[in-house]
Amino acid sequence: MAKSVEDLPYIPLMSESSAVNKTGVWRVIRPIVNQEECNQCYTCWKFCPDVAIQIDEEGNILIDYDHCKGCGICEAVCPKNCIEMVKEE
Amino acid sequence: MAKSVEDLPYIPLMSESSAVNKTGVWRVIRPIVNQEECNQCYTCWKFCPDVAIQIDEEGNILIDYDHCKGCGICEAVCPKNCIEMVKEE
Amino acid sequence: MIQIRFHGRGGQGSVVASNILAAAAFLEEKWVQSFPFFGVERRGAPVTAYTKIDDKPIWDRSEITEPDYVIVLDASLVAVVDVTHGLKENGMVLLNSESKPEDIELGDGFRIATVDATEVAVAHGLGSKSAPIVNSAILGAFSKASGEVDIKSLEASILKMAPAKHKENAAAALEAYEKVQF
Amino acid sequence: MIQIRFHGRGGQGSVVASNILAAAAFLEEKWVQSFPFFGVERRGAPVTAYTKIDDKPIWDRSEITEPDYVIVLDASLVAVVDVTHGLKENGMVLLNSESKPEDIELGDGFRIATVDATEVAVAHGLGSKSAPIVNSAILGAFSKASGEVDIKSLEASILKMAPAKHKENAAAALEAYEKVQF
Amino acid sequence: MAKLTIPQEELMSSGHIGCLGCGATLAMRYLLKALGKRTMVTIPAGCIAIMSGIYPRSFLKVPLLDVAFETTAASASGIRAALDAKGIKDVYVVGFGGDGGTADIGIQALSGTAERGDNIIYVMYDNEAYMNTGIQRSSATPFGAWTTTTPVGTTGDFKKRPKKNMVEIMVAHDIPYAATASVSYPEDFVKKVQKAKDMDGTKFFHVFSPCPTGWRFSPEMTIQMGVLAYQTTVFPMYEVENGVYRVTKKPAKRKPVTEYLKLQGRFKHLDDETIEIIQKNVDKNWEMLLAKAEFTKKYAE
Amino acid sequence: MAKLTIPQEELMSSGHIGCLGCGATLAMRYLLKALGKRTMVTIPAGCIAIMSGIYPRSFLKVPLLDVAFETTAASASGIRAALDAKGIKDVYVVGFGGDGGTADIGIQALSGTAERGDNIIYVMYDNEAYMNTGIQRSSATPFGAWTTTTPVGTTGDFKKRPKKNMVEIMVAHDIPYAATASVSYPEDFVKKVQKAKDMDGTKFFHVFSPCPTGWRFSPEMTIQMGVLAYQTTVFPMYEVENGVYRVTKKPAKRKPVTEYLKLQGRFKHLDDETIEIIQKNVDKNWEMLLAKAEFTKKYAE
Amino acid sequence: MPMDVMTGNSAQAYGAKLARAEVVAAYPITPQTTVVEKLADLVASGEMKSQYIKVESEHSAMAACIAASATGARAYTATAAHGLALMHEMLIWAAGSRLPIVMGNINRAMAPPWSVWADYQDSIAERDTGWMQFYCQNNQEVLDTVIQAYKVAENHDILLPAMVMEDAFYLSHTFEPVDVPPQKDVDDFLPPYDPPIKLDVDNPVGLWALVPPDHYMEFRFKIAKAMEDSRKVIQEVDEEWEKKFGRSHGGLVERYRMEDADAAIIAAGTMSSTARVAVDNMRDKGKKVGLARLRVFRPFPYEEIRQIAKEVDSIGVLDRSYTFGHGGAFYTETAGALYQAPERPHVKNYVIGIGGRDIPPKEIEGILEKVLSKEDGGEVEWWGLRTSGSREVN
Amino acid sequence: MPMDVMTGNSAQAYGAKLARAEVVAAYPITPQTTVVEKLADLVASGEMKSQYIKVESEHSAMAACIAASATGARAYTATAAHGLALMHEMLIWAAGSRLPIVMGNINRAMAPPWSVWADYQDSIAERDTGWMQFYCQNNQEVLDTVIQAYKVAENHDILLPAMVMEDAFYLSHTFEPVDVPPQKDVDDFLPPYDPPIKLDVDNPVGLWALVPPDHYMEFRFKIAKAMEDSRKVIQEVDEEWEKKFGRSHGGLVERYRMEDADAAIIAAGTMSSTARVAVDNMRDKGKKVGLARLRVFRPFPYEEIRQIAKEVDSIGVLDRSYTFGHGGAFYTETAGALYQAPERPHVKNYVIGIGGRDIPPKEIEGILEKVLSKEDGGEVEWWGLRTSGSREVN
Ligand SMILES: Cc1ncc(C[n+]2csc(CCOP(=O)(O)OP(=O)(O)O)c2C)c(N)n1
Ligand SMILES: Cc1ncc(C[n+]2csc(CCOP(=O)(O)OP(=O)(O)O)c2C)c(N)n1
Ligand code: SF4
Ligand code: SF4
Ligand code: SF4
Ligand code: SF4
Ligand code: SF4
Ligand code: SF4
Ligand SMILES: [Mg+2]
Ligand SMILES: [Mg+2]
Repeated sequence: MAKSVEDLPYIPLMSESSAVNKTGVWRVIRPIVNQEECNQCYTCWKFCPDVAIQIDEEGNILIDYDHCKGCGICEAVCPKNCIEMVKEE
Repeated sequence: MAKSVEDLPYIPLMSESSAVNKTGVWRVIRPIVNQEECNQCYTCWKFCPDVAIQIDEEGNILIDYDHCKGCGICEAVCPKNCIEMVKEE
Repeated sequence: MIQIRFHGRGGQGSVVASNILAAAAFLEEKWVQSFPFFGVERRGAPVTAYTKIDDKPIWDRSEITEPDYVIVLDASLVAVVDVTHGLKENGMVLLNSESKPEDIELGDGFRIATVDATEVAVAHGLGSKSAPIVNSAILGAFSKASGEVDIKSLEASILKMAPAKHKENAAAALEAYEKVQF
Repeated sequence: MIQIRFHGRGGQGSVVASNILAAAAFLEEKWVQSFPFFGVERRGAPVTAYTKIDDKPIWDRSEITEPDYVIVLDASLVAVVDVTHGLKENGMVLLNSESKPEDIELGDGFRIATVDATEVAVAHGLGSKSAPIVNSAILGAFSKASGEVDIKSLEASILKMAPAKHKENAAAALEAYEKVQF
Repeated sequence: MAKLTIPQEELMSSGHIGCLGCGATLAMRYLLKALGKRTMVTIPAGCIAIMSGIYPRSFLKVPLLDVAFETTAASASGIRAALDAKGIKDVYVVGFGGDGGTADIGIQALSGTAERGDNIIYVMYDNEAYMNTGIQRSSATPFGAWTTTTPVGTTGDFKKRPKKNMVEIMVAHDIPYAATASVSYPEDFVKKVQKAKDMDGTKFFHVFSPCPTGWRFSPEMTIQMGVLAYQTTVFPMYEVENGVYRVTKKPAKRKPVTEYLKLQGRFKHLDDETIEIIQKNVDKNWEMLLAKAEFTKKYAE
Repeated sequence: MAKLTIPQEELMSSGHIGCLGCGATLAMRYLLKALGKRTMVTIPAGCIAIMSGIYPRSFLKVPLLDVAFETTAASASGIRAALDAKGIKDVYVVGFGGDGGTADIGIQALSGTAERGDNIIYVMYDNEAYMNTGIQRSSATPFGAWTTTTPVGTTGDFKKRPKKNMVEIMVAHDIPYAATASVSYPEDFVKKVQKAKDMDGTKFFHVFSPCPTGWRFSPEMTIQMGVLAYQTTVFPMYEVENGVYRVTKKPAKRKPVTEYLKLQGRFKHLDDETIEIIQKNVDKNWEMLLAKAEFTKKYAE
Repeated sequence: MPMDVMTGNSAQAYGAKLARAEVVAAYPITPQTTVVEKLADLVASGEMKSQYIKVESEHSAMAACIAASATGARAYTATAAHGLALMHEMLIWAAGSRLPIVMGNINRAMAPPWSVWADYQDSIAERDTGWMQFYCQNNQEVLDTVIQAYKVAENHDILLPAMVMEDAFYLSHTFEPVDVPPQKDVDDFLPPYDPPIKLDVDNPVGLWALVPPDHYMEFRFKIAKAMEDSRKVIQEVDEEWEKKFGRSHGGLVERYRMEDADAAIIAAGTMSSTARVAVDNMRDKGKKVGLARLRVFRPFPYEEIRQIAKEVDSIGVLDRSYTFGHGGAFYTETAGALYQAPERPHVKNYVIGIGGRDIPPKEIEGILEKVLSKEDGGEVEWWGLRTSGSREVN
Repeated sequence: MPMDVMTGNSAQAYGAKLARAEVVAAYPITPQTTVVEKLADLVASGEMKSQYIKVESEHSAMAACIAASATGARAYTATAAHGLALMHEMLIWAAGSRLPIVMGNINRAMAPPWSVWADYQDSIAERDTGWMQFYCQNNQEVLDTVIQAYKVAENHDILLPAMVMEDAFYLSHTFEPVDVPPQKDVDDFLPPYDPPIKLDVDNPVGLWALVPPDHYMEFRFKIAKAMEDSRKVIQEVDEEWEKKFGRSHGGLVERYRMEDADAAIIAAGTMSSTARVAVDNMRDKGKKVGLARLRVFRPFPYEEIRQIAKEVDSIGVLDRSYTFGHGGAFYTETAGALYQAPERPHVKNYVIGIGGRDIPPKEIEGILEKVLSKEDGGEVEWWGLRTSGSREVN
């Protein structure tokens, strides 16, 4: 929301993470990981330009759908072909 | 002499040769050519930064004292040592 | 003055659509003005564009806040953008959707039209299923549903201004013109 | 206010001389101002500098057009520059020359002083015969000939400000102080 | 859990507004992984400058200074000087600019910084055109490419001059380290950064950063594009340390350039003859690179 | 009358206001002899810009355009474009800038011109500092030199970085011709200009132009200074044609650098150790140059 | 009725094409980009015969234009905001050189913070450079003014460069009807560029020189004089244009519904376009208000401004920029010009639309109300500034 | 009595040294050169502890200062004319960034034609950039103002950059008495730079951002407000300086013999130094004239100017620059400020000393005579312009 002049700092500093931008709304196709087949090589994690793939404590791949834009890189690079891109509804 | 605004062109173009600058007045030492010994190799002519050495129709070296600043290069480069620098009065 | 707002995604051609619509109305001797919402949106991000149509020169250059029509090029946007914001009482929303108008829930007080522009576009070789170029199709539908601009003018304008595949785009518009439901 | 104009050649140190003179007068609790004529002169080309000395702050920043004194660092300039231009009635010209004042022909209405500053400079190892650094020597001569600034102040000022060979410069000034003719 | 091949810490945030499949953001992501938290980054105009989205957001977790388009290197020099003045020695200063911001409008500042030997890391993420403003030619646009200012048209007006060779230019500046890298080979990139980061002087990285939007390919192909550039040696992987060239990755067999070109809309107008020219140039450059590596070997300390 | 070794026609006038023994003016004089009357020259700020003295004088007999300090190459490009627009093909366009105007503040414009391949001749007259403003360091100031902004002082603050290598930088721009020359070898310079002048694209000349005022030597020594720079290979004579290096003059026996350094006031503070460093660098550069000439030979068409 | 529909940036490009610009040197920047792209298209398709130098920076763009113009070629460029600012030194150079270069500038806000939206700080900050400045209100005017600007600039009594301004997005990216006149008619209107002096190997002179204090002032006076004389020429050229093409753009100051007005606003660019609607609305309510549009800011139209002071009691000057430490430039210069006028209407400065804030007609109506009422509350008011107490503005 | 004798450029350098500038980034240009040389000497001799970046252009000089200042270091540079112009974009950047950089500018005429002499076009053309501008009349003021400027600029209510001007040669190369205060006293006066926000790995934020129309205007307003507030701070800092060092430089506008004056001239820089002599001479003849020296042009001292309008009947505004298309900037802004004043003295613009033309006291006396007589003859007069009919001026 737009702030009034009194509520703004003296300079427009960037103090908030861009993670508040929910870029997941851009997505028209959605990556779905087949955890069964995943061998946890993390190739997908490595190449995601949106930092939208996380590794959980067990070492599993998690897709952050709030930010994943659906570029399809993870699908393209997965050596196990265990990511599938499906149309968003 | 300073010109009035009406007598000046619309832009300050350079239309006069710099030869009107009599840079000879800068000179404190003067090159004197010993024409006898000169072999007309034109080394002095070649290296004069002030274009102050001319070659006349007979092929003789002429110093243009209106412009020669007395740098002494001609003396330094003359292979015949036939230029001498003498103090100006 | 008639005011139309477009919602689409960066790269989908919403701005081109707003211009083609303006050019079509212009062919009908209307005064027109169209422009994008001035942002820095990248491909995929939601974008907005405007078209104004009037019988006299349009001097007002401010943004459209109360449109007569809203055209949504990508139905998935409905979930993330308030597409009906400021829409005039009894205005119309035209959606690219497989659904029928009556199945769309967007609120009350305005009309709804739908057309499966994606299907039409893909059928005419305009983009792929996942990245269809629906702008011509949806304009064809708009012509019919709104009655604000003749399909002939639209066709002429598409033939002149489409960045590529002129004929296919014109054909898609004609087909969508027939298929729109409202 | 006393106004002094220097004539020299680029590279000979006329500007430094004008500053040293000012600094010397400043040591005598005078207000001073010195500056070069603002040109783009290269080494060898004739240059001009000014010094003003007064008992009160000097606000007037314009050029000196009517000097009380003219100091000429290089006698050959007399042939090419109108060194006495604007010189005040009964003003003084101090020349670096081997000649005696009475042998100098520069016109009437002012005093002439001479000193062989070149010889003095070279004797103290300041530059070479063809490129002597005469500015300290000529200032020493000025001190005596004009009486406007004490040789002690001048010496102190030279010791502080000469770009190099401080002692030699000071000694040259003292010697020229003794040798000047007027 | 397999061992990660690059550091896990993420110093670039999600939520940035780069296009789908943007290569440039990967370059930033890897760089910060290699350098860690005690890093300051300065960024000129370009796609990378708007990645944060709008005020008050930042897509980096390290200090970030937005600067004017042409000033990246001078700004990095300024940051370094300030840190030096304060006695802060353990912070990396990075200038991170696009090909336009580096090889065109920013080359003077960069040349100055390199000549002075200011102790900074400069990264040029190369998407081979002015992308932020909508795909205009830069000096790094390769020969043959369509852009909106080399629009082919009816007169065949595609880019006619070769890509400016920034690594060579920087090597000519007598800097301690210059290297190419690619977002398709993060391990190689990270390794080079870690090798160079503590050298004194100006370090330069030229990072190949495919751009689906500008090159006209489908976003999922970004990594593949870098792989093909490498395999065709359109964009070889090498480093130059104090004048000594070393090819850091050498494709077993070089693929023909068409394999790379044909996937991109920006090259679709090219006829066989022009492709032949491109192939010849790529061949020659590759050969020269190998020769330099050979002949400078002996200067390696 | 002996045969003249360079053209007789003088297109530079006497009466210019360069210092006694100015090398820079010789560079201009020879250049115009080589190119002839149908030449247009553009000149940035620097000693060369004030050579004419004051309004309304010109020290050249060819059209001359004074331009802003950093714009020489862009200005030359503009002149060329105008001539092209008018269909005038037989006029040479020259940008003539100092080392500061070329290697520092003007390098961006030059890099742009070279990258576009604009058909001009660029001459950098190198007096190794900003002389017009009174001897401040430039990127072309050699390692070890005193200038007013590297004033040695009590902290040994002389120039610490090597001279920027403009020929190498320009070669990296893939231009058809780049060469060194020296005012002490006018025949060599004239020959190179005449060889390159009709090539299409950007041609670059780096001309050694000793400056008695700034280097602190006696004006009659100007030519000797260039000779010593050549004989010590502090400044070697070579050309690079489409990437192929050729040493155009090779001293029979290389003299030690001290013979060159000791004559100049700007080096008088140097101790033996520093001179040793200089000697080593000169040796290395010379060796590299010979090696490049050797290894690029095969690319000569 | 116009013949075509296009953006302001296309109109710029067509203006340059119709003017037969011989050399184009330009560098992209939002929101000017589509000008350079359109020009590239026109050249690549062979429709436009120009040498197009794709420079590496705006500084070089202007440098190349200067050199080309000095060599006798008609030169064109376009830029915006930071690009314009980067040219600053060269702008002063172009004017000092007396070269009739024409440049499009798409008014955009200056960073930091980055902003790509409409704001006049960029061109206002060039008010001291010696360029003529035209501010356009629609795309037709953009196209026409590029051509008119060459005619004024190349007049041998003038020989000064000119900028043709468009508001970021409000014109640059706005698609609307534009009549593109036939090339032949434009050729009739605008003869080839033929400067009195140029670089020429057959008549070699040097251009520019070192000019000491004895002459510099006189050359500067000549520039001042040329700029004064341009007032008349601008007026005449616009009239000639009207005769030939059937439309005028108002000369230096366009007056809208100023008949019997009690109050007027002074504005420029698209703000004045929208202001017409506001004035109409007010007139509909019986309020006697009018609009004076600053089409030209350099030369400053002080006579026209003084004329307005004769007619109304109250003036609001709208500025889409602010000069820190004094006020909006349109305002301070208007007040400066009015100081010498015998009449002394109430004058106040409204700072509005900064950084692209949208300006609907109702905002301008609000200002007009205030101007009519001569309500005071300070010399300068930031209209629509979001303060803790303020109403929501768009 | 002062303690030392030095040029204005040495005074600049000592000002920077005494202010303990931590980062210096500068590029040489006549007539500023001796500033950078002096700084190099001070650093090379170990007297000054600074990181001195010997940049390749003025554009980079300012870019480096901006980055250094954003990283929390006190930054200094100096330039002149073309160097200043080349920084233009960066000047706007520095102000928009709210960074308290201090810069010396040696006012020099702009090319073409080349001129190295005194003229204010360079800094006047930066009046819209958001920098404070101080114009000095002697070398003492130069040194003192560099230090004062940091104190004003770094005040947390201000945080804006400042330029300290010297006239080419008239100060830069003129040797005169200057008191160099002890470092300790200066340290007491000027605490270390401590910005509210800076680049810091331990507290990582991003500086600047992309700001759409919803907030840009508000950030701009904050700059406007800071610049307004600087008026008071400038005044206070000069007063504090006087308390500590025994000399004031007159705050924003220095008044000289304005008591009971009928007529006054408004002038700046060394012109006003010489004008004191002219005023004295006139006063000696019984003419009631005074001088108001614009020490500060940004922020524009409109209150002080309006005060003068209350006191005198006639004002002559002297401009050492001319804005083509309107008038001298000191004049147009003075007239603009006076428009809102209740009093309405006769005001006229004298354009004088352009391109370094020397200004002896008698010329200013001539102007004072004219001002006193309210003789009209046009709004603007180029004083000393050499016309075919004119008397020889120097
Ligand atoms: C002085 C200036 N000129 C032009 C621009 C406009 N501009 C912003 S980003 C950009 C292109 C950037 O290209 P590049 O550096 O390659 O980065 P990319 O956008 O491709 O990531 C341009 C031209 C600007 N901001 N400043
Ligand atoms: C933008 C700008 N900055 C600085 C200057 C001042 N300046 C004029 S000439 C010069 C030095 C020129 O050095 P170089 O190019 O090496 O030529 P040289 O004087 O040595 O012949 C400088 C710094 C200028 N004219 N313009
Ligand atoms: S689709 Fe793209 S953005 Fe989404 S997780 Fe996969 S790589 Fe990341
Ligand atoms: S790339 Fe495929 S196999 Fe590897 S971690 Fe990702 S999903 Fe699993
Ligand atoms: S002394 Fe120097 S200037 Fe004179 S003729 Fe000899 S070389 Fe030329
Ligand atoms: S160099 Fe000597 S020998 Fe040769 S021409 Fe000159 S004077 Fe004669
Ligand atoms: S245009 Fe290219 S570089 Fe820019 S954000 Fe999009 S993909 Fe990345
Ligand atoms: S300073 Fe050097 S380069 Fe400049 S004119 Fe003098 S000798 Fe020539
Ligand atoms: Mg890029
Ligand atoms: Mg030089």
